[in-house]
Amino acid sequence: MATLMRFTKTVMKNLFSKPVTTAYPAGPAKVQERTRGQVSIDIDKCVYCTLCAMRCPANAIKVDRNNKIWEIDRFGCIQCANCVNVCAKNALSMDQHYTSPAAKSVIVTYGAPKQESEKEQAENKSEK
Amino acid sequence: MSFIAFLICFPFIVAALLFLTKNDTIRRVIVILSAIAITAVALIFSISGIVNNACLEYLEDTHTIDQIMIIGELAILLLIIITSLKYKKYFVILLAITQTSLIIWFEEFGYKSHEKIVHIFSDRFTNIMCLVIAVVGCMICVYALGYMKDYHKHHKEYVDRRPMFFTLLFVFLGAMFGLVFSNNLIWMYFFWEITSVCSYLLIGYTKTNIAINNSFKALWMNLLGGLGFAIAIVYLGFNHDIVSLQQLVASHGTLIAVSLLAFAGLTKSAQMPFSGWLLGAMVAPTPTSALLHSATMVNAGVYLLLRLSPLMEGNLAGIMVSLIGGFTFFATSMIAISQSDAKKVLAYSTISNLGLITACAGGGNAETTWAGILLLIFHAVSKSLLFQSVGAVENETGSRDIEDMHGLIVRYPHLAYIMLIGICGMFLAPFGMLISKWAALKAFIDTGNMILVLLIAFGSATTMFYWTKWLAKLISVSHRSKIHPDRTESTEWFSLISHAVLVVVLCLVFPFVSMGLVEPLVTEMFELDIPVIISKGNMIIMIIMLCMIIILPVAVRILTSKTRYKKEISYMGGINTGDDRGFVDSFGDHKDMYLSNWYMNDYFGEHKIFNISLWLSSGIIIILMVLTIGGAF
Amino acid sequence: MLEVILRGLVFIIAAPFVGGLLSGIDRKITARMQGRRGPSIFQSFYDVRKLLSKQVLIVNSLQHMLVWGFLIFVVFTGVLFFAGEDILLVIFSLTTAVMFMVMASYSVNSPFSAMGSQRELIQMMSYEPMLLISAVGFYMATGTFNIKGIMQANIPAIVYLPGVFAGFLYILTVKLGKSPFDLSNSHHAHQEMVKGITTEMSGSVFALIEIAHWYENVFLLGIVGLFIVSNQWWSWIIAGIVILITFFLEILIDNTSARVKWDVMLKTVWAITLVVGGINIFILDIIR
Amino acid sequence: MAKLKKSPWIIHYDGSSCNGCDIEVLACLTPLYDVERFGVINTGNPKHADILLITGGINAQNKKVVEQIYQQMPEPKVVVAVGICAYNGGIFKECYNILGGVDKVIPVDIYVPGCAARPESIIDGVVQAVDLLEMKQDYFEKNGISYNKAMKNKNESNKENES
Amino acid sequence: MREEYKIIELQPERLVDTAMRLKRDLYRLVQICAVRIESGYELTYSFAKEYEFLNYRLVINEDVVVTSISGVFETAFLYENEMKDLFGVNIDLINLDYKGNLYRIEKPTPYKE
Amino acid sequence: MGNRSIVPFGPQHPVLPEPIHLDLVVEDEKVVEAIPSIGFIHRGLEHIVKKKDFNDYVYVAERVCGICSFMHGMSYCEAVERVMDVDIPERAKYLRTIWCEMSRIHSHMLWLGLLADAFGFESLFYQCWRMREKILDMFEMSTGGRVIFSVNKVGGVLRDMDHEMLSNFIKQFDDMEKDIIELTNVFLEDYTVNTRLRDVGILTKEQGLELGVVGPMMRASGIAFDTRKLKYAAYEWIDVEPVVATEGDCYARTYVRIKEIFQAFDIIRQAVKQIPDGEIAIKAKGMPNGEAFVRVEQPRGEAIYYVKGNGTKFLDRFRVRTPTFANIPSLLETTKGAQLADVPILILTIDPCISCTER
Ligand code: SF4
Ligand code: SF4
Ligand code: SF4
Ligand code: SF4
Ligand code: SF4
Ligand code: SF4
Ligand code: SF4
Ligand code: SF4
Repeated sequence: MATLMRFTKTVMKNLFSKPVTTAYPAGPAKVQERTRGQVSIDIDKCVYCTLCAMRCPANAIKVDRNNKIWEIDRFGCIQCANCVNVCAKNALSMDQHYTSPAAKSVIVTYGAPKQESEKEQAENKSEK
Repeated sequence: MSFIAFLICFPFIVAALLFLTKNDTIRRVIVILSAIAITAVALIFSISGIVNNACLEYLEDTHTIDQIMIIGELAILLLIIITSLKYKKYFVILLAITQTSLIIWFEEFGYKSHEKIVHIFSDRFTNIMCLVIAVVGCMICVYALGYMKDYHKHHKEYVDRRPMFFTLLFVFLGAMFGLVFSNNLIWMYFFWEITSVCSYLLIGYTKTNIAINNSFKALWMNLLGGLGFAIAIVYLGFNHDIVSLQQLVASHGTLIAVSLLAFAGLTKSAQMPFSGWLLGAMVAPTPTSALLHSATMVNAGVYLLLRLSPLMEGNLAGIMVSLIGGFTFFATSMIAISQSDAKKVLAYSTISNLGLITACAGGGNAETTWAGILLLIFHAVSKSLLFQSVGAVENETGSRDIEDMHGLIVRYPHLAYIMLIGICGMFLAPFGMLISKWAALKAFIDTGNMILVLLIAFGSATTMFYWTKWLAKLISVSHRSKIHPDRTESTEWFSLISHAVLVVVLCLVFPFVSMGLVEPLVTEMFELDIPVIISKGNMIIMIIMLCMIIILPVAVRILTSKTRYKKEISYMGGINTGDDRGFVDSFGDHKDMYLSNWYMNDYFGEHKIFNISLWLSSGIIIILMVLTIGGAF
Repeated sequence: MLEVILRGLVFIIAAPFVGGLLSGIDRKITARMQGRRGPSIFQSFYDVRKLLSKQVLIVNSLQHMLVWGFLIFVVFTGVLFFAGEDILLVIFSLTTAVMFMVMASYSVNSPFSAMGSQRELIQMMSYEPMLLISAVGFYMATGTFNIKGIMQANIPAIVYLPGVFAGFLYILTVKLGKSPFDLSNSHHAHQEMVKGITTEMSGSVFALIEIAHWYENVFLLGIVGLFIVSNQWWSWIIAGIVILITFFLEILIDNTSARVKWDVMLKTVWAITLVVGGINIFILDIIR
Repeated sequence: MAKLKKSPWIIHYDGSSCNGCDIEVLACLTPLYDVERFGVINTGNPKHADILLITGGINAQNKKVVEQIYQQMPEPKVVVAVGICAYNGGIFKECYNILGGVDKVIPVDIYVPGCAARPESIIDGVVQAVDLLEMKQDYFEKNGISYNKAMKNKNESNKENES
Repeated sequence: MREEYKIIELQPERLVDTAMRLKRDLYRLVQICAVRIESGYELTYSFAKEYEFLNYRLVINEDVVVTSISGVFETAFLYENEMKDLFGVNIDLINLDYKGNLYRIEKPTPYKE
Repeated sequence: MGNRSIVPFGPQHPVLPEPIHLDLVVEDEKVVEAIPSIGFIHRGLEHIVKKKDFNDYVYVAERVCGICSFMHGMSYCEAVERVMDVDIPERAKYLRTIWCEMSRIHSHMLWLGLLADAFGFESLFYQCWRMREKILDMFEMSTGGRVIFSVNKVGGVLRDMDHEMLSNFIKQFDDMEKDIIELTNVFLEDYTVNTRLRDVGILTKEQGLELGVVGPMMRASGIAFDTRKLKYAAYEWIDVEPVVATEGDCYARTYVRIKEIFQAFDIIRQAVKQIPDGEIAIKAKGMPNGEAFVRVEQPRGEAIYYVKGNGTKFLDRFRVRTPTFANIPSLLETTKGAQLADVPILILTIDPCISCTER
């Protein structure tokens, strides 16, 4: 039953229909409602209990209970959402958008000292 | 005349001298001097012959010579009988006795037109042959000086019988000269037998079992051909009163005799059912092979066939010869693919090339004959060069396996270059083979011989395969291979370099060779003006191609002088160990990488093709012979 | 003579553009057949421009020389062809060119490169008879090996040589390195040979090979055209159309078949050569 | 200039990834993401490649392999480390046989985060890498020495100065 | 509901015999697993025939030499090399012995401590 | 050495997305000997059970391999649940089954694509992967991840699929099935593809048993065995018969996998029909103490999980014997006498997942 060029039909159909290729990066990235992008924190809800840090399988989160600092190494996070699941205060959630590639890791710090807003601190990895 | 007499007799005299010489230095002197003498005489004779367009014929009282020949033939018979008895090869004795008695009987009783014929003659063709034999043959003798010294250094197990060896070489040369100059078929037959016996003795040189067996194989096959020759002589003498080659060529309609002679030619040029002997000849020291494969033995066969080619146009003999030739060309070039022993590859390629020449001869028209003769010249020189270089490499590295020639260009650059030239001379456009293929293709199309067209088309593809892979092997460069000291003897170098120069020069002056030599010859043979086979424009293009190849290395160096290179080891999946010769294997150790050519034994293996080809070609011969003989009655 | 030189020059200058564009179009059509957008049709030029600007890693300098030999002989082949010289000579020149390529890739002593060159040789061995038979066919159909002469024929060669043409199309797939016969160096998909004969070539050395392939492809499609043209002007238009159809067909075949193994290739190519090409010339011989 | 921009060829090597990232790298080639529209070809041969896409962390056995592949790429070249594993060993960083991220053995230019990095991220990474390639090419042409080597030399001399 | 299976204690000397018997009865080797325990190792050789699942358990001291069953079940060589390299179990006569280079790790026998 | 070449195949090699290495000894192209070497991806992840809470170890387990990550996560959970003797809610079991079978479809499509790539059929490769993207979208819709899902936990699953989502999936599957039939027929019927698959790498039933091959590899050699007949997840309530072929060559293995795609569609349909409402997880109390084996049928075949706990939150030993590990020795057998061109195909027909083999 072997036939030559059995694939012709599909190939010709493809040739004369529109390609399925996304427009990305010109267009938007495709995400779903449940997409796990990156972890975000509502720092006001956080009580610095360190549970998330303790249960993070990749050790991406550091929580300083005394100085009230919550810090995440974005490039160290494996998007498992374990922290989101364990946080009793529901301070954490998963964004749909994900961290952009970069030459250096992005380590984000929330909380004290004083300023509540986020301060991005791009550290050279070799110095880390 | 004296020149011819010199060429025929002098080698025999030298041979006798050498037989008595036990001293290396004296032998050296004798060989070199006589080689120079023979070459010089042959050059003067042939070139003056060619330039003056002289066609010499000699009529003379030959009674004494005839007597000598009869004695000689009896001597040969005796020799065969004694050795055969010693090794219990009775079949051979039967063959030898049959044909010798046939000839002697004929000479004594059936020789009617004894006095009237020309016994010795020379024309362009003999001149060409004479040049080939002298130049290539003598250089091989010189080469043998150095080679045999090394050979016995490496092979202590064999008895050093060098006097015998050199004697045979020179006898061989003398016989070859005799063969080409003879017009009388009986004389020709006599020399024909000498070459058979000489090759038999040379092949058996080492006296090992295999050598003995192979030598007998060569003997019986050639005797079989000789038998054909003898029958043809008798047949011609009785029925047509023809005893000379010229008479034969001039007369038409002696199909049976032509077939028989062609049959003899096929055996001598080792065409398909009789290829075995030439392959077996490989066991002999390399100069033997070089001699058998290029200047002498097999050339005797194709010489005869080419001589006969005007008689084979479009008849059964022609069909037989061209079919066998074409078939041999294709079949043996396929087998050559599966061989890795360099000498064996060369042997198959000889058979294959001779197949092409044979096919050309069998084509029986001017164009193919033209191609055949040209190919004969190119082949003789290139093949001799190749055999000698393989021999030299073998003496250096202890192996003649092509696989062991990996990266030869780094280890023994000079030898490698010589070998490269030889291989290119064999097949690469614009060299020898190309031209002949071209003419042959055209001629066979014109004569409507489509089977041969196909055979040539396929055969040239397979030929290309085995040569190219050999070529590639030579130039494979791996890091850190070092130049090895080259201890090749000076006499060997002399011969190698002269050959290489000869190959290149021949290629460059090929248009002149063709126009000045071969075209008039063919015109003469066929008594018609041959058409332009390769136009001038095309010849110029070919010369341009050749020049391109020669200039390329220099040109590229200039072209790329500005490029910034970085040397980097070759890719092995990321696990080379340091250089590009090894990698980390599955057990974490170093393992040498090894690259081998393809041999495709399952498809082209000797065992797959050889026997089938034997049956097929025997079939072709038998059927066509039967048809010929049947048709005559 | 002047005309010959002129034609040669036109080929030398124009062929890379045509060849590069063809390869770009090839990639675009291929992409669309696979349902994706694909690169720009000038992609091949971008690639070569990049390669020319990159650092050259070589294993030995012999390699570079041989690659140049390949390019020069391919160009020479094309020049001979478009200058209207002898077709046998063209074929022999092409063979020489490929031999240079084979040696270049073997000379580097690298496993995949060496394997690739052996495969390239097999490919050559398989298509060579058909190439020669095509030349024979042309000679039989038009009475000359001379390309200029063939183009002047009263009746286009294809009329006499339908079988040979079919056979030629078959080996064209081998020659263009298209699936199912992309054994020695695959442009698409991955293969066990890594990049086959080009594995060890980088930067401008590799660019030379790409350029040589452009020349080669133009020349090969030229042979396709040679089957069609006659001394009628409109035959040139038909030849153009046939070339385009052939080109498309090759892309289609490329996209609808798996790479076969060398033995299948050798057997089928030889069988096709023998059956289609052989029978064609036998018949031609009889009716002549 | 801009000779490289339109034709970045990649080679992909799987360090010690879990495959997640590898199949996403492959997914980039397929019709939906089709990186060939940027001229990207997955060559699989270091000598043809401009960008080394490497997934997974470094372990004792693949260390040399990664080094060698990098070394066999012609200048200019860029390394894109795909996935968290390639950044610092990811979830496996505590394993006994993980030495760390790719930067343990070769200089990494771009990190693409994500465990399984999404194809869109990988495309972003490649796009960034292409810009870097251009920069390195200019540097290479001007100074005749590869950017990475120059940086390395500079770092070393800095270190010497410090000490 | 879960699959039922057996764990059978076995003396190391009986291992090869048992393997041969199982092979004769058309069992296949499913896996071999080592666990580090105080006194040495606990090795589990699992075999199966259709849906039947048998586990033979060897409890051995550190210095006991276990004979390879790779002569009986060829596939065993991978498991055995692994146990040898990662746990340091003494296994003798493996038909394809990688001699510690199955996984070329820097730290020998990481599971042994 | 005669006319044999010794060639390193891998670890970096374009047909090998994952590093594996073979020392190949070939004659022309015929393989005389091939000795596999692994370890290029060895991480030692089994070892970190001693450092990670057994609950969080799920995230490590699912990264044993990114292709059937779901199955790894699930099997680990099943093993721990067995040690702790918890019985998870039925709905969770059905959800696991559905995801399992979706993984199988995606994995087999992926494999078909790679196989096509290995025999140089690029467009077929693209077509397979294009189809596979649809499954990945469904994964992302239901779990939030394309390849790593993180939906398993000890005691159940983390995400639910509501009725609407499930029926949407079923509808999409119905559409896909037609396309997949068209696509897979190319594998089964195209001439050139057939030359590459038929009679290549034959493994007889006896050899199969002797070498202990598993999964489609085993079933293609005529051994009717499918771990899904055992009781795990919701399979005890599902009709599933092993797909068997008898030739034992690459074609048979392709055939088996293709049929399994359709079988998976069928299983999902059954599961969606039967799935009960209810909880998706229960709280697992206490710490694991004791040992357990669990066998599951992954796309590549039977995988064995072994867990041994000691009553703390750190396990004593976790071990996974993945299907590839069992299948690799068959390479020794099948590559012999094959051609170099077959090697990638032979490597692929065991559908290797080196990541999980070396862990
Ligand atoms: S888990 Fe709850 S109780 Fe414990 S530290 Fe965090 S907020 Fe406080
Ligand atoms: S998250 Fe890491 S550091 Fe924290 S408890 Fe778990 S393994 Fe330990
Ligand atoms: S998502 Fe997972 S890896 Fe990322 S911070 Fe949360 S627990 Fe850590
Ligand atoms: S678990 Fe929640 S509350 Fe506790 S530190 Fe983390 S984010 Fe803050
Ligand atoms: S980053 Fe995550 S998905 Fe990628 S290789 Fe590592 S564990 Fe696998
Ligand atoms: S971290 Fe994620 S994206 Fe990166 S390699 Fe692993 S699975 Fe792929
Ligand atoms: S076979 Fe392995 S390397 Fe290849 S795509 Fe699958 S997981 Fe990745
Ligand atoms: S080897 Fe098989 S079971 Fe293991 S992760 Fe890969 S696909 Fe899954």
